[in-house]
Amino acid sequence: MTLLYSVLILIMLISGIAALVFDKLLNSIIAAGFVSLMASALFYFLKAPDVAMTEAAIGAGLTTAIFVITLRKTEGSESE
Amino acid sequence: MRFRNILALVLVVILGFFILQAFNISPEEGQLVIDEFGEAEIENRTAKLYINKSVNSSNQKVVYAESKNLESGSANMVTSVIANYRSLDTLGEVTVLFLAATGLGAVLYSNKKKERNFIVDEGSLILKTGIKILFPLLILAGAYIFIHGHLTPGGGFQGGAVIATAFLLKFLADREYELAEHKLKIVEVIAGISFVGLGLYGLYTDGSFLSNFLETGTIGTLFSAGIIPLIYVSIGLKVGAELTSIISNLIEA
Amino acid sequence: MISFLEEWSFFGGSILLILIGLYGVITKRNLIKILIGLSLMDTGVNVLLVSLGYVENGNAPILTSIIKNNSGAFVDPIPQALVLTAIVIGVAILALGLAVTIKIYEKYGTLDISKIRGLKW
Amino acid sequence: MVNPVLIIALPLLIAFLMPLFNYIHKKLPAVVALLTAAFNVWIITVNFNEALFNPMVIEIGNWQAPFAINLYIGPLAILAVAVINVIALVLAIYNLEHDYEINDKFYSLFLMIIAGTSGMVMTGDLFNLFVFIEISSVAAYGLTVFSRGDSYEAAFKYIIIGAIGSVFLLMAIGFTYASVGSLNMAQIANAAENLNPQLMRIITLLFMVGIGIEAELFPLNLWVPDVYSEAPTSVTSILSGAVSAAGIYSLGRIFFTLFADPALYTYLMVIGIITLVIGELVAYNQENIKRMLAYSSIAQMGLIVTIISINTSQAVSAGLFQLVNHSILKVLLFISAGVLVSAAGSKKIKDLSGLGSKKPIASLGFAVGAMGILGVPFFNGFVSKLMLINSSLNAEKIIITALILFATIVEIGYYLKVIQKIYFEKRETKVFKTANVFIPVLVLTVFVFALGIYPELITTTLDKAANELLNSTEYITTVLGGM
Repeated sequence: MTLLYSVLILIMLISGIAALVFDKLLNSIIAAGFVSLMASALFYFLKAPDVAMTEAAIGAGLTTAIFVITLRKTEGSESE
Repeated sequence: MRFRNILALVLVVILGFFILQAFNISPEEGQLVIDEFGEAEIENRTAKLYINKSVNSSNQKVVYAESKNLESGSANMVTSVIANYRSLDTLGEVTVLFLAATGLGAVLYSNKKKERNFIVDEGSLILKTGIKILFPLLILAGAYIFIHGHLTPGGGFQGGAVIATAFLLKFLADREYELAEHKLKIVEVIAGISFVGLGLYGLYTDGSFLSNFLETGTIGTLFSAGIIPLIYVSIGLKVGAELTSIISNLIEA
Repeated sequence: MISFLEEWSFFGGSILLILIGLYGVITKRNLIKILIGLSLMDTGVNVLLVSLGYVENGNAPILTSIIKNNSGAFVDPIPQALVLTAIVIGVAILALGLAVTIKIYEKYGTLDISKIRGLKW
Repeated sequence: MVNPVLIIALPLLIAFLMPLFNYIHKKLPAVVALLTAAFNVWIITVNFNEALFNPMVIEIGNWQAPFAINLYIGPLAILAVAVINVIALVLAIYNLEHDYEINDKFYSLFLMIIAGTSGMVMTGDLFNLFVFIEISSVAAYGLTVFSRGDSYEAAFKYIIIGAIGSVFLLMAIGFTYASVGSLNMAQIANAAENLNPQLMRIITLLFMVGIGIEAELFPLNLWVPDVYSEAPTSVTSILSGAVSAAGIYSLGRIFFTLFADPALYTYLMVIGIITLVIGELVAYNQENIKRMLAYSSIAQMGLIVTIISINTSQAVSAGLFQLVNHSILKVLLFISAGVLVSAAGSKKIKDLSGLGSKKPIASLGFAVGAMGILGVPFFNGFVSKLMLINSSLNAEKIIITALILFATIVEIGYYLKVIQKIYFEKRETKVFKTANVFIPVLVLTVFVFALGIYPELITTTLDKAANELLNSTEYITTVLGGM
């Protein structure tokens, strides 16, 4: 089990770095959402189902959605 | 440019070492340090009282579906912390969300009726029909989550977020969709004042703001835990309404 | 080895995530990227807080028909309650930041802070 | 007795109801906000003596004191709340003359900044402090954008810096809880001597980053000049008069009541001195009057932190007096400067020439505020500056005395520059119409002279407040009570 946690955290960190490194903003946003998803899984393993639900619904779901909406509103800049 | 990145890296690394020190202290006898991972000493923490539901009463055994009239009759302990023991924090948090939605409305406010800048393409028939079926189910699921917040994982925030997601889907399916703003406002106002109103009623009857003035019933049943379900319903509606208004304001900006 | 991993993966990992986010906020030139960095920091601190309350072999803090009474070991419910609050506050601030971003874009036609007067540094 | 929790609860209720009031009549939100602020001031006057001599512990939710959230209302808290709410009342009067386009949103945010800052100083719980800090800063983010223009960039900067600070604050709170096992300030203060010193240093430095943003400490004050110069006048005033003051109060709570470690005061003093020197020097070179006042505000915060970190009861009470005076004077300065700026149609100091006869009230207000900050006799700033110098001499910190004198000289330089422009130069360009600020300026001027001529009005409260900060035993026993 411990190994599973460590792997999950490693994935989380890698996608966190990826979120900053990616050139295309949409990819960054998806990667950041993935970080939240991993965090949500970790919360589940840490015996925090309430937090896991919130992180999945708000952190991974709604945050990503509002980022994408903003991205569409500021479309022209993505290509620069 | 490059120089600044290196400087930032150095700063962040130093900061990291500084903070990580906190976990690597070898304490002298009797000194308090951060509990090691997996060995949080609940016995020495306030949490012990919350788990045993014995802040105002003496230590007791709590048995699911049997114990009656506990000081905070919620089977979900996180709920009892959020909506009862530390409900002022939660009221503050709902306020922060309300303020963010208000501020966002002020930022994006314009008195000119703008041409709508569509962020989505016209949805396909499958998407439209699917969401038409899904929408009421999602609203129902959200309501279920916050009504059962004191029994199962989940509660006002999660339920509210699910409701907001339902509206987000509606926006994605139908690009002409517009919210009835005044209805949203009414839900917001009612949910907000009912939370504060519950608190003020507690102040009026028990002399303490946000006190749990109802019978708490048998732990584990739907009608239990006093004002916790009421608070969670108002939180759920408030969070749902605020998140929906944030989404709709951003989409219509 | 395993115990080292266990102890450091949560505390160290979450603090690393905070630092990654902070590095992004400081160095990135794009407003949306800066806000992404901020959301990483939020996630990191949330993981940190929850792991501070973890008890090995403890139960999730919910009484059910299976875990019937409070005599067993439970994980600490308080950090979880705090994190719930922190998540919602975090998303509220992010939404506000994104709204301001949209307005800045309307004004300057760019998200690059080196081209925005008043945010240059 | 009226329960002081209403100071927080009532503005909340009204803020949630604002859309309804706005629907009934466009002017109603302003009136309701004024009434709420007045009601808050009334609650404070009713409770003032009680809090001064017999500190109150208000339990929230009927839970026994140290185990859930409680408010602690002693001399320090009641003094701070009184200052905040009086300022809010004055600004609510000022706002009556203004129309903010979307009134309900403006007044919701305005009321919440009052409730948030009041909560910050009254709360006895660490996480609750975080929540109130977030309430006041999110409200401030929202209010910053109300004047449009360049304010978006300022708001963005403020949001980013504020959000980073809140992450650090959360970390500090998490570490505290994981080691002490409680979030209640009295219990933490009680256990603090058993806390590992190295861990304590890490925790307090994290706290300093988190709260330093509100308290405008270097280098976390990068947002201050932009926000102060772009936000509407009443927002700038409340940020300078209430939010930064509440930041200092919470800083004091954490560094004196919670973690009283002498080694920390050295850090605090160094940071205070850096903030003071940089603030004064940059203020001297400003051409924009609002930015000048912003840097002056930063410098004053640095001065107050430096004095408080001397850690003698005389110094702390002098610092608190300076804080109270600064709140009153800066609000007066910002209100007057706001009028002068809109009369001249420019924020440049050189465009303010000759407004003295055209805008007599605002010019007089500015002059009174400036004299107060400089410490001219019969103004409140004189008394507090005298106390500052005395206390630093008594503590044998000659460097600090020298710094206070240096700061005063620089202040004379930049404030007199403005006064000379306003009064002793001729105006050639036209003057715009402005709002009437007679009542706010009058009220604040009365306070300035009242405290300047009869400092006895406040000295007992100050001494008691300083004593509360330096003696955490009383705080602990009052909250933990029968334990």
